[in-house]
Amino acid sequence: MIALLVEAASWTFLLLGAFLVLVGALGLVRMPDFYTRLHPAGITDSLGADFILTGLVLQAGFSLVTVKLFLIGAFLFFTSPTSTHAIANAALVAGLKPRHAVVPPRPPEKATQDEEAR
Amino acid sequence: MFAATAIALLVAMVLALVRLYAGPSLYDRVLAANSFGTKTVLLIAVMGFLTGRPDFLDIALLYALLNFIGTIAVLKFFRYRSLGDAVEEKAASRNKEASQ
Amino acid sequence: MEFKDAFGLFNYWIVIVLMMTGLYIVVSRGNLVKKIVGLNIFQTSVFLLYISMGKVTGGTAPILTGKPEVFSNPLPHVLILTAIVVGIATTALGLALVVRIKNAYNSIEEDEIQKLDLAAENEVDEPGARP
Amino acid sequence: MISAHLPILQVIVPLIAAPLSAFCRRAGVAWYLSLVICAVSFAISIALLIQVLEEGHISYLLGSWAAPWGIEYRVDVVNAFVLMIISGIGTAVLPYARTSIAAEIEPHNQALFYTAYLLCLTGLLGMVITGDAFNAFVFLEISSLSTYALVALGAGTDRRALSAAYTYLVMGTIGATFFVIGIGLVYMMTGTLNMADLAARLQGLEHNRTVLVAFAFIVTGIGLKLALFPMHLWLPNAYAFAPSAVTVFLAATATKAAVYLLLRFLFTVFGIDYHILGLTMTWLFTPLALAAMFAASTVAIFQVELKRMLAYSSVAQIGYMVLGMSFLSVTGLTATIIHLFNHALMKGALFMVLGAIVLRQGAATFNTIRGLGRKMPWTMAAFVTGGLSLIGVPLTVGFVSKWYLVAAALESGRWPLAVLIVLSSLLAVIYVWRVVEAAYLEEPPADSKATEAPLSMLVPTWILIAANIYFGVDAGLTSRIASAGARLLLGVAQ
Amino acid sequence: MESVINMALLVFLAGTAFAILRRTTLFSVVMLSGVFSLVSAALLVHLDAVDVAFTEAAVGAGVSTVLMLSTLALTARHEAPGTRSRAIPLIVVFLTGLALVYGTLDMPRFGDPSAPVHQHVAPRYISATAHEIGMPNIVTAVLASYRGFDTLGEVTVIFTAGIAVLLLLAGTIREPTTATKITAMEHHLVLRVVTKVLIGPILLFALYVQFHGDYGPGGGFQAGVIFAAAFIIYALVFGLETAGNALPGRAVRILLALGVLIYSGTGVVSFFFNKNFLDYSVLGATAQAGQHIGIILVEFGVGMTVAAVMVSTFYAFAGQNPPIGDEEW
Repeated sequence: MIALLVEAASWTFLLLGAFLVLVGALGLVRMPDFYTRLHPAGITDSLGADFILTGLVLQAGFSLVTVKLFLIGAFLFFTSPTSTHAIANAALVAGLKPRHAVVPPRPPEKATQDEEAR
Repeated sequence: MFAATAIALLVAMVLALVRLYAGPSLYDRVLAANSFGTKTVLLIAVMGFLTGRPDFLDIALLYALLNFIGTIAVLKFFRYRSLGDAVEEKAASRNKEASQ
Repeated sequence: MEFKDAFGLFNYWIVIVLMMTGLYIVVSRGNLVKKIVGLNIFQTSVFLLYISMGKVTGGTAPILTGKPEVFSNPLPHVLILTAIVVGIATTALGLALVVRIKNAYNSIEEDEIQKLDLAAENEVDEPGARP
Repeated sequence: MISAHLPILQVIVPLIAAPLSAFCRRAGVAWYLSLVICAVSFAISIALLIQVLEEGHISYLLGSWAAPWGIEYRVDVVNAFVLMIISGIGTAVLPYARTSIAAEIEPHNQALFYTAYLLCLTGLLGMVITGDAFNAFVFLEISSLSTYALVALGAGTDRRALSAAYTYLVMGTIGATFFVIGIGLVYMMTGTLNMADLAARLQGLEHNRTVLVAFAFIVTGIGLKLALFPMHLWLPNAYAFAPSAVTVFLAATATKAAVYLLLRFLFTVFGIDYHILGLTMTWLFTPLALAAMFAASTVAIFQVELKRMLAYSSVAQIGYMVLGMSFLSVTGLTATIIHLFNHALMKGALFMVLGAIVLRQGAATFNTIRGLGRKMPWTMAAFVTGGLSLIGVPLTVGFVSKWYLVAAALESGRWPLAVLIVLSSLLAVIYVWRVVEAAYLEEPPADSKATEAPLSMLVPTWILIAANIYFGVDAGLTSRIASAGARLLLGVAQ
Repeated sequence: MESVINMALLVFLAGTAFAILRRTTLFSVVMLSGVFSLVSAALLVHLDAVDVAFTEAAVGAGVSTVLMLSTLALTARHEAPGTRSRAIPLIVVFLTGLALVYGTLDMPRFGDPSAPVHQHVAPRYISATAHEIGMPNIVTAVLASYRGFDTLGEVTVIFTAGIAVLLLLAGTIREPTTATKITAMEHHLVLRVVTKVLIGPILLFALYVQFHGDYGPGGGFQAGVIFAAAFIIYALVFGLETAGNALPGRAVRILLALGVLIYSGTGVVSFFFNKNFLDYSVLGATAQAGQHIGIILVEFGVGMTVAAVMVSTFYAFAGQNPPIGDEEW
């Protein structure tokens, strides 16, 4: 009985995680501008990854594998937000303007994407 | 069930590659590469369970570590144009040039 | 050669396509860094050839787990661990040479370097410009 | 106790010496260590040769694992002879290199130069002595990587050394990867990597297409390493712009090890009766060898820089070795094996002379050697003797190998080939004469302050020249070893 | 299901290779080559080559990307349009490919258990490792003991590469003058804190991989790369000079040589017991214990040399002062 419950819980976690990762990836493609894409990238890294990892932990039960899964989770917990922060900071410092800047920019040109920041 | 997650991850990786290819600005590409890396970590973990040999997770952990280092190296590469000690004024002039 | 047979070789054919892409990049492109990336692809696909010959359908990784299981062949894995090291050693040496060539010629395009060499050679027959 | 471990000591002694020399801060200490180690490895190779001449062949199991499972060293007459050539030349080059390197390489690199030199020696020795196909690839890579670094060190005097080293790296790595693909395909069909075991298991796979393609890839890969005629583009620049001491060592040993590897794979692994072997020999190796002999020699005639001229002449000489191989007869193979030794002596001495000229004049071109006959008498005398040996004048080693080559051509009934061999020697006369004429018949420029090369360079040069003459006159020992090796490779009764 | 993932990953690889062929911005070429080696690592995991996937991921995605990036920082960022005719390369490549495809016709089918490869030498490794060496990971057993001399050759290759890079680049390393006092990433507080937190676990993970090599995927080479990765990230974030204080160039050069000496020293020890080179059975009380000790020592030597080579190569590349002016950039 308990095994069935744990099995079902891990499936839900896995499916939820997979769904979130898909949503994040879709958001990454569909979002209009760099700064808005930071959000979906964050979804996949944080929530999506955690759900999938917890799903796997439930599958693995109490063993060395769970320790490794926990280590991966902790590692991702530290590195994903940091790298997303670093990318956003680098973009801002390099002068990449958000598309709809608060300050009224020169007449917003036709729907050209944010200028090439090379 | 693992297969479904694996396929979802594969699709997500393709989408990340689309952004990597299309991404107008460089930072979109770096963001796409970073999320592509994270998804691969998850794919390797799930594939470990799919084939019933879960002790492959070392590779996933290694890849999470390297993905972080790769992203930091790329950012430093563009910000200071050298992975060693860059002189501050050189970096300042680059921002002016990068943002025109 | 019915389909099941051809399907069995499909794996090797794609590896051969990868090898030839790598070789083509090395042979056709003039940029020195691009050549090294091409060399990398060529060598990585040779590794895939070795490893896919060692795989047994239904076999698992050659790590003993006590249970009697079918294992894939460990010998290609050992050979490729050595070959990967050779690959990264060649890449590191090639990149160091590219940096030195940039310092000496101020260009990393093979055609420009040849032009500079020819110019230096028939300018006057001195032994070659000092770096 | 020691004599039981000779085969492994041959490779391990320089291998352990390389990291030790990396510890030395000053070039003098590193040079002294390398000299002692090379002398020891030369002594080991002579002991091995004697032991092999008595016992036939020695087998040494690494890690005491039986042959096809572990790695096995098989030393027989052929590779003992090549080992002796490589370590002999390595020992002769070192006293010469001391002053030549001090003049041509930046001071901070000189200590590490000897580490790279020892690693190159280790790679060549390991490649020649091993009886395992993949182990040969690993040590081939060790020698190649250190050779690329050694060639690039020539950038101290001429920046073109860098692009030459880069081209050499790209073509060398493509060659090595072709070689690995060949070994992979052969391993795929037989399941083993030990050469003797491979030969046994390949007997049954006569008309297997994968083995055929493996044969083609192995030959192409080693051909690239060997600078066989169409694939020799990297050699002239690499030898011309490398430091002189490096050119001496490479010209005399690197291509020899590759020729040996080709012999080993063609005759021991695939065997004489492999159906494609006869075809490749007559339709591929003979024309390529002839093309190498003629095209490379003619190009050599028009060269301005002497080092590049001798590099093209090396490509021609490799053509001789491949021609000898393509006769598939005992005399032909004897010609190839003995030419390995003779060519090492000839080219070693000639490049040493050029190194002395570079030391004194800054460069070895036709206008810097004008009138050197009087200024540097001993050096130019050595060049003349070496040139005569290159042409194949009697009483020199060159004549011995030409003799065996012509004998093999006549024996195989194709007498036009014998005529072509003699004709190509005439081409050699032309470019040797050009140098002699420039050195002796022209007046030295008034302000030339060229003085005789230092003793530390003259002595090794003249040792090689003396060997050139001695083994030309009394070729008994070398031809006995070469014919024993040839019979062994062809599987003919001893 | 297995062959679907197999095919998907292979097509992924071919796509990345073609993308690399077409891209002219060198930066995207380097990133794509990182993706290429990452996907090939995933494929290797799928083909049961776990140790190889571990190494390929560590080398391909980690070290070679960082090295290529530092090379790009010192050279150019765009590939000049090719002027040479593409005809000859195409013919050469097509003929070689054709020869290879002709060669595959007689090959045993992919994954066919009756292939000669699985009949001759490999079965002994699989069956004998349990009692002769007593180690679960057959690949490490074969790597370090049965074919231990190949691995000594491998360590010498990586040592040669380290020496060659030192020979080539040591001359032009810029001495850290006071002018560069402002180390990079000075004001990236978040990065500096997180890196400080992560350095510890990374080094611990490296040691785990080093000594866990006998039981699961891992071993000397992978551990060396991870150990070097920790120092590379430290140098990236805290600047080359502070990293130089932690692991100075001279110490790295000594470690470089020490690893090879440890490996060959373990081999030489067996001479004194009148056994062949690299025969570990004499090192311990029983033959099996000796194999364990020998393999651990040998892997330790590999790890030391590989870590030292990767760190010294990174120091050599990152220490160069970029010759090109900003306008070209």
